[in-house]
Amino acid sequence: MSDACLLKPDREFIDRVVGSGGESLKQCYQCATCSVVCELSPDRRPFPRKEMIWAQWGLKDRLLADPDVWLCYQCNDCSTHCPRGARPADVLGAVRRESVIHYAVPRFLARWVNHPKYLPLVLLIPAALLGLALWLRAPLEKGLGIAQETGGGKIVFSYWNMLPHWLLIGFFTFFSLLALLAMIGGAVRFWKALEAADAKAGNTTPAKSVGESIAATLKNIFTHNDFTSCTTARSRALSHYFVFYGFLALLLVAFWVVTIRINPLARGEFVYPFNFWNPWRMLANLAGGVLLVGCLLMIYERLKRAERGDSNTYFDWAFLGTLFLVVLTGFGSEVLHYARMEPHRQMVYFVHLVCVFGLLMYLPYSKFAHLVYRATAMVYAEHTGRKAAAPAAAPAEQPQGEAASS
Amino acid sequence: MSQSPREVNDRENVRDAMDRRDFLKTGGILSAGGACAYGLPLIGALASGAADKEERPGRRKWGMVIDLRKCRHDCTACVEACRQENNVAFFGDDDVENHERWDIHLIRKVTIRRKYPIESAEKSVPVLCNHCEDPPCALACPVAATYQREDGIVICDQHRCIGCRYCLIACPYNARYFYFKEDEDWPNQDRPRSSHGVTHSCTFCVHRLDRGGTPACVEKCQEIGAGALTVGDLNDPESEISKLIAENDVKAIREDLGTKPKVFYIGL
Amino acid sequence: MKINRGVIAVIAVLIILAPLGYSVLSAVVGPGGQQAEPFLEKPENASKCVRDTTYMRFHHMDYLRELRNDAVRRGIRGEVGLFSCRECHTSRERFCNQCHEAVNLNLNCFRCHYYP
Amino acid sequence: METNFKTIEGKSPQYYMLAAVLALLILPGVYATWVMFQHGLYHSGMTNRIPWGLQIILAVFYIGASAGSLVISSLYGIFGKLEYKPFARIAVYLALWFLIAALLSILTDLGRLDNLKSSFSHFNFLSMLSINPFLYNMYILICIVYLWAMLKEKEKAVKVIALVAVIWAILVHSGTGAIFGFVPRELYQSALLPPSFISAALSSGTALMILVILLLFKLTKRPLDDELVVRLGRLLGIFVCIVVYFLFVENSYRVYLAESREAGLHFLSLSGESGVLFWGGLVLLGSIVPAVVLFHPRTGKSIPWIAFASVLVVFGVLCERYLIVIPGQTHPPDLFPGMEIVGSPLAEGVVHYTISLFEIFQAVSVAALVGFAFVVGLRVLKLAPTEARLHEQPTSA
Repeated sequence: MSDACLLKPDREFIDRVVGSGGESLKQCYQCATCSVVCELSPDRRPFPRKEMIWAQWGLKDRLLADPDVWLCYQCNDCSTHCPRGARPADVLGAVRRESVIHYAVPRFLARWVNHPKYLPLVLLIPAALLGLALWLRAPLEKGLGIAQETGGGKIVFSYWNMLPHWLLIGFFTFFSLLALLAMIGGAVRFWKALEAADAKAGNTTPAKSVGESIAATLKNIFTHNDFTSCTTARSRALSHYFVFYGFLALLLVAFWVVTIRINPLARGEFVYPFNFWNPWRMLANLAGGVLLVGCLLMIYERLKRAERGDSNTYFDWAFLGTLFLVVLTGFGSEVLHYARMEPHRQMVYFVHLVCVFGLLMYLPYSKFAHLVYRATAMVYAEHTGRKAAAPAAAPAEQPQGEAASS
Repeated sequence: MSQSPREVNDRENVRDAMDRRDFLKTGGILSAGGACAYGLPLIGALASGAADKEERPGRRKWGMVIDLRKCRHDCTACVEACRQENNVAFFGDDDVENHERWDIHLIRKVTIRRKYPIESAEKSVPVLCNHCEDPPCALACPVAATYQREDGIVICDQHRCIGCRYCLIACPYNARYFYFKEDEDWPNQDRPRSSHGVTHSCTFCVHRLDRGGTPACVEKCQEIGAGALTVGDLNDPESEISKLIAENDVKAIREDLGTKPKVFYIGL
Repeated sequence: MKINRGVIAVIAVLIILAPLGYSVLSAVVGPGGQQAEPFLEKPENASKCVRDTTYMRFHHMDYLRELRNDAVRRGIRGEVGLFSCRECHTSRERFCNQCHEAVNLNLNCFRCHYYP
Repeated sequence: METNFKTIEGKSPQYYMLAAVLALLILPGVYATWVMFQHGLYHSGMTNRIPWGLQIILAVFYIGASAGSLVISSLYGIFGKLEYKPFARIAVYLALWFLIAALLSILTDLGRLDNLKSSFSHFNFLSMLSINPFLYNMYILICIVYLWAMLKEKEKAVKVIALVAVIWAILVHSGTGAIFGFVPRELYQSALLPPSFISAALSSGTALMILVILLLFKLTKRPLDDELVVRLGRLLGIFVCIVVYFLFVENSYRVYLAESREAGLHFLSLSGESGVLFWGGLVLLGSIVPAVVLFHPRTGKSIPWIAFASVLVVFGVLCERYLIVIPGQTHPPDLFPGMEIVGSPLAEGVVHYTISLFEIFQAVSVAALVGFAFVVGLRVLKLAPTEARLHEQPTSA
């Protein structure tokens, strides 16, 4: 192996991993049952055995620059078979949480989002920002000269008065761009860390071009091939499938609705609310239903896992809870719209906006960031041929790989 | 079997797996936040006059006196007039079987005969909503759609009625009717007709009374010369109805029920 | 029964892109998307409405609800009501329905109140 | 005696078949409600003289069954009888779903569902029908908390909530009785209605619980001690007698007093339709036969006989609900005492109520919904006990 290098264990890191779900980390005595049992671990660089030893010693830099942490889908095959009850799956989950916090661009925000103590603060930010936007609405409208003269009647509660569209679109587009930048920043830092680690380990022979590996990853994501290969968590793949496609469709519909005014294709139909039989609204209702079913299945599975002793950390519940709240308040405000119960609808819609803010703006800091980091890790794995070690490996296999998997 | 985490240090971001205390705390914060986000503006909206207030349109108390001596036996002029004025659903005499189930009779002519001790001559009595002073239907309505106005008229606000039909059960006079079926034709287009699913009963043609007119049945009865029906303000001693009640011995239907009806009959 | 996962993925993506296809098709093929700008017919015989137009545009629903509560609940029936709208704006098709159909807000007032 | 609860595995084809059939049976009711919401309630058998029909009868029956089954669960909760602990969870789960079924029956019966929002924003606190929904919704919450406490094995909490739940069940059912009792109609107006509703609730709840327990333990082939069912049967026998006693007292005073004799006779006389239902359906079939079967030494011990008696009791209580709701409307209010109404455009005299097809559809679909919820609940939650033993027996390993 490369020459001896000075190990810099980070004791505080161990505590954080132990604290957030990896309590049983210390019992692992490296029998590697987990790596053998795991369907997803590649033959040449098996995991999660090495991650366990790194976590025990607290080798933070290695763990955070290791794509295998993100190749695991936490299906708990390893935890169920581990003879010492060390539950490597939870340890990997905790390490993933640490890497999300580590790579987040403004790190304090990640720390806030991922700790229950800061929950009121985390919820207050969107509520305050939205409240501020509503409060500044009148002067802003006068300033921008688009104030609508409403003839002086006292408006108790009508939809467009409380949440005009131009305000919502401007507000959310601005903050989404911020989140997008933070997301890209995190991904780039993660990619560089991965390359640096591989360069140090000396195996820099890219198997595929980045473009090809991105295509392969997308195919893998859309068909959930990796996900379904885990045996114990068969139904987890199903619920993730629902949530994935439901969310994707809703994102597309939202994007279409937001950009409708500048969209050449929808010249005429920029009038809200869409007719019930408008294909866009039908797709949205269908996707909402699919997302709701997915969330319910996930919550049911998480409760089942809790019974089996696997740990559900705040990191998991916060994301799943926010997603579930978004779907509930979404359908709630639609039903209240049809029932024309005016004051109630505005309230549920306001809660809906706060949850959507929580989902999208905190994307790079919460568990939702798995969208970014897992995709990056998969592209990197394809890129460096980490998973390509099929048994009938082509002769171009490096000898060093053979030794490791025997 | 799981070894408890070493109490190395309790820096706040070390121990954050969800245990029961955290769960209750987050649950508490979430529900409190949700309640405020939901409750405060709602209370503001309701307080700012969204709820309707019943002012007093001048203290009147409408009542009716029916003089059975003048009421002609088989004449149904008042029923026709009422049907024309208020678009009352009438499903015709052709299908007798259904006709009796869905017809609405805001005012109906009931012929009665004394049974005990000997049978007396038949008498035709117009029966309508008595606009009781203490109405059991208004007491029963869960959403206060059927209610008593300041001027004593008991009316069903069909915009608010949910169609539970509890007022039909509570009325001891069979004076409240439910639109099981909608009537297609629309005789009086200035007046709304009722959709299926709501209750309807005689309102003393309140749209005319509010504008100083007289109910359609009273007007029609004067027109054909009988003049058996008179409507007036019971609080005003000089009004014609007060004089009639003072001079004749009037009787209402089933006054013993304690609902204090306001439709009085001379010669019942 | 082992359904090929790729097939499901393709079907799902197709369903998601269906509305996009509909919009593209309707924009390209015909002026489907192009709705007529709601046209409110000006009454011939009268010039001035009960309230000024901007107030009516934004508050006719609150105004009508106040009138209704006054008439039904409090017995105050003034000169203005739904019937007075009918006198000047004679056709509902060219007045109320223009905007209400465009905004997909169906009215159930005219199930009971007559407005030709 | 440590009873542990296990979800049924629910993988067998019969299970799926049963769930599918129940789910399918929900559809006709939905269709009927949709048609009646769109076109008006004239499809139902109700008329202006009989505004409340089958749906209200069943709503009252479901509330009764819910209150009754909650009392069965309180045998363990309050009175601490450990041998009834296995039945406690099913009882509360069923109580919850019976009340949801009751609310559904009322909702499918409303004329203007789109105005339902006014029932959230405007209240008339004097109306019984406005107070009761508060009681029902609180009752649903209490049942959910009670179920949660039992599933999470919180013994102390179960004791407290059981007491609150039973008191609330009595309150709810007296409220339902008050809806009918506090109305100025001759055959409705009586202060005895709330307590007679409680007795009917107890008997229908116990009878239904016996049937459900027998069915459940037979289908899941889990051991059940016959002595437990026999004790429940004896309890049922007592409740049945109370039901008949209340109704008989309530109507005998009407026949006795001159002013309401006509109404009393309308109810009790064999010539009238309700008389036949009262004497034949409720008294004979619904009470005397089951009482004899339950208290007779030989048949009182055999399970099939007890099941037969329970079915009769359920039929009897259904008749009793019919007799509470319908005769009050078929008997005409006496507008002109001492006078005879010769002719009137409205059917003033005694009218007849026939149940229409759409109403049966709605009834079947609500019942199917409760069945479906129970079947699914058994699989998802830990409701069904592994076995129900009477005495302290070394539980087999």
